[in-house]
Amino acid sequence: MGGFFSLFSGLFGSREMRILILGLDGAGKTTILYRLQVGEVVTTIPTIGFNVETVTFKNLKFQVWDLGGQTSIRPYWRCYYSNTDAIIYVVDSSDRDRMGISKSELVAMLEEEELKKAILVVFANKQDMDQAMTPTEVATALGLPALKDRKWQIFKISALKGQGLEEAMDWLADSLKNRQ
Amino acid sequence: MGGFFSLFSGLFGSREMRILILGLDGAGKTTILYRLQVGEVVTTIPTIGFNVETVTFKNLKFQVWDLGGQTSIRPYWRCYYSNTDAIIYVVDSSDRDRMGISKSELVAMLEEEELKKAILVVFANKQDMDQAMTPTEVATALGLPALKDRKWQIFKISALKGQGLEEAMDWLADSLKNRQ
Amino acid sequence: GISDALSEATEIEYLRKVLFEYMMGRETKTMAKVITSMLKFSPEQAQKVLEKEDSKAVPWLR
Amino acid sequence: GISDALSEATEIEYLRKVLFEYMMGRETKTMAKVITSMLKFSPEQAQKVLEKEDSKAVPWLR
Ligand SMILES: Nc1nc2c(ncn2[C@@H]2O[C@H](COP(=O)(O)OP(=O)(O)OP(=O)(O)O)[C@@H](O)[C@H]2O)c(=O)[nH]1
Ligand SMILES: Nc1nc2c(ncn2[C@@H]2O[C@H](COP(=O)(O)OP(=O)(O)OP(=O)(O)O)[C@@H](O)[C@H]2O)c(=O)[nH]1
Ligand SMILES: [Mg+2]
Ligand SMILES: [Mg+2]
Repeated sequence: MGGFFSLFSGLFGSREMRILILGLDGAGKTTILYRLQVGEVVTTIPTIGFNVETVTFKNLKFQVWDLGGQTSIRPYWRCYYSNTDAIIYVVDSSDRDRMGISKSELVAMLEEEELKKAILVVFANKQDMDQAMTPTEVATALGLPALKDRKWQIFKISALKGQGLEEAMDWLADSLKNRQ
Repeated sequence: MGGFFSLFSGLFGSREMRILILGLDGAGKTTILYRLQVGEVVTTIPTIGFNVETVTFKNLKFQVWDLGGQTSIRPYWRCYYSNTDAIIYVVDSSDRDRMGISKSELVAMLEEEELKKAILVVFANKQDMDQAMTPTEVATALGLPALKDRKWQIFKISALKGQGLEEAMDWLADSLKNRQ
Repeated sequence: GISDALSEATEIEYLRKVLFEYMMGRETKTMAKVITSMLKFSPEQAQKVLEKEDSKAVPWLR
Repeated sequence: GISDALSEATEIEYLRKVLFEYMMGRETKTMAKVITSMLKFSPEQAQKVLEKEDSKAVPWLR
């Protein structure tokens, strides 16, 4: 199966957009990064460090950073915030127990000055699972409706099935274009 | 009191000689480095890392590295060996208990390929102390007489009193010149 | 050694990865921020390191 | 954090010092050897780092 996003190594289009994929460990960030880049589900191991790939979509070139989400390395997410255009925040919608932790991390992140202008896309991931919370439930649990001065949207995603990704990236690309 | 070695910041003379000052913690390495550089006894704290200074003597320019000697950081001495012209090995002549450890470190060091051509000057330091071993005793304890294929000399030193340093540096400068 | 002494094996592995990228010259300013945070550089030292990174980025202004 | 987890406070302080010098661009090859040893880089990674240092030393040959 071919990817609907393609990788170009040459420089082209306007300036490269910097996107961070954040979220708790096991949320599906690495799975999503490679789903976006190569259009396939790859086998992942927990990310101790980061993966960074170039993804081009709708004539926008994205430099996409997928940062490891384990507790002990989460404090270093902030070192990557500078010049970030958008955050893809990934939630395991079936992980009800840790929805509160996911919210705290999100709240702390959005308070950072360097991310003041960053667009927020929340991926309510693992929608293929029976016990998954709906995107609306996830949005409420994360406190998204209360957000001020932030362009955000939530999407119903299954990285495993490939569901919802194109729509989400469409919205992100449009939002980034309109912002300029 | 003025130093008998002077510091020049400009480039001059032939290529800069690389000298390492090694020896167990507390042997007096840092005291010696600054005695050589500024001609005075400075107050030291244990060196966690290194000090590096430029010392000019007899028209030879030395880049002198004083490496911390504590047990846990001794294994990293070897990272500094490349391109070393001479080793100043400093022994606390009053520290009879650790003469064996000092010997093992010296032996291990001299086995290193990168130091094969390095000249060895041993400073039997702290000769001002009552219980100090004589240079001959120190030489024997370190196994110096058995050394093969190595230009070496031992000197009776008190960094505190300034005793023996000029003579030792004289010998070192001459040896380095003759070697070339 | 450091690795033995570290209870947080994840952190040492993370540091190694970030250092490797730094040393290979990749996004060095970001990596420098991680390194100086992880190793708790003093604010003065961290600032010097970051200023150095800025000067690297625009060599003609050095 | 790493510092808390380290029983060998001397080692972490030493690493910090060496890293600072490395990041400030001083005798980077020597510092790189210390860093890769202390953090137990794999032989392949250490070699890559040292080769990178050699290429820095003679930029006109890069
Ligand atoms: N059922 C289901 N599983 C998924 C989905 N997306 C990812 N996973 C699985 O979730 C597990 C963790 O995925 P990763 O992509 O490694 O998670 P991560 O967010 O990168 O985790 P860290 O690197 O530790 O921060 C893997 O077993 C994935 O196959 C999904 O949409 N549905
Ligand atoms: N009596 C006497 N004391 C000395 C002499 N040389 C150095 N000392 C003292 O020995 C102590 C240790 O000296 P340093 O120069 O710090 O030792 P070092 O070898 O650099 O130690 P590390 O940095 O831990 O490796 C200090 O208190 C010095 O003043 C000497 O010739 N005689
Ligand atoms: Mg991952
Ligand atoms: Mg010292």
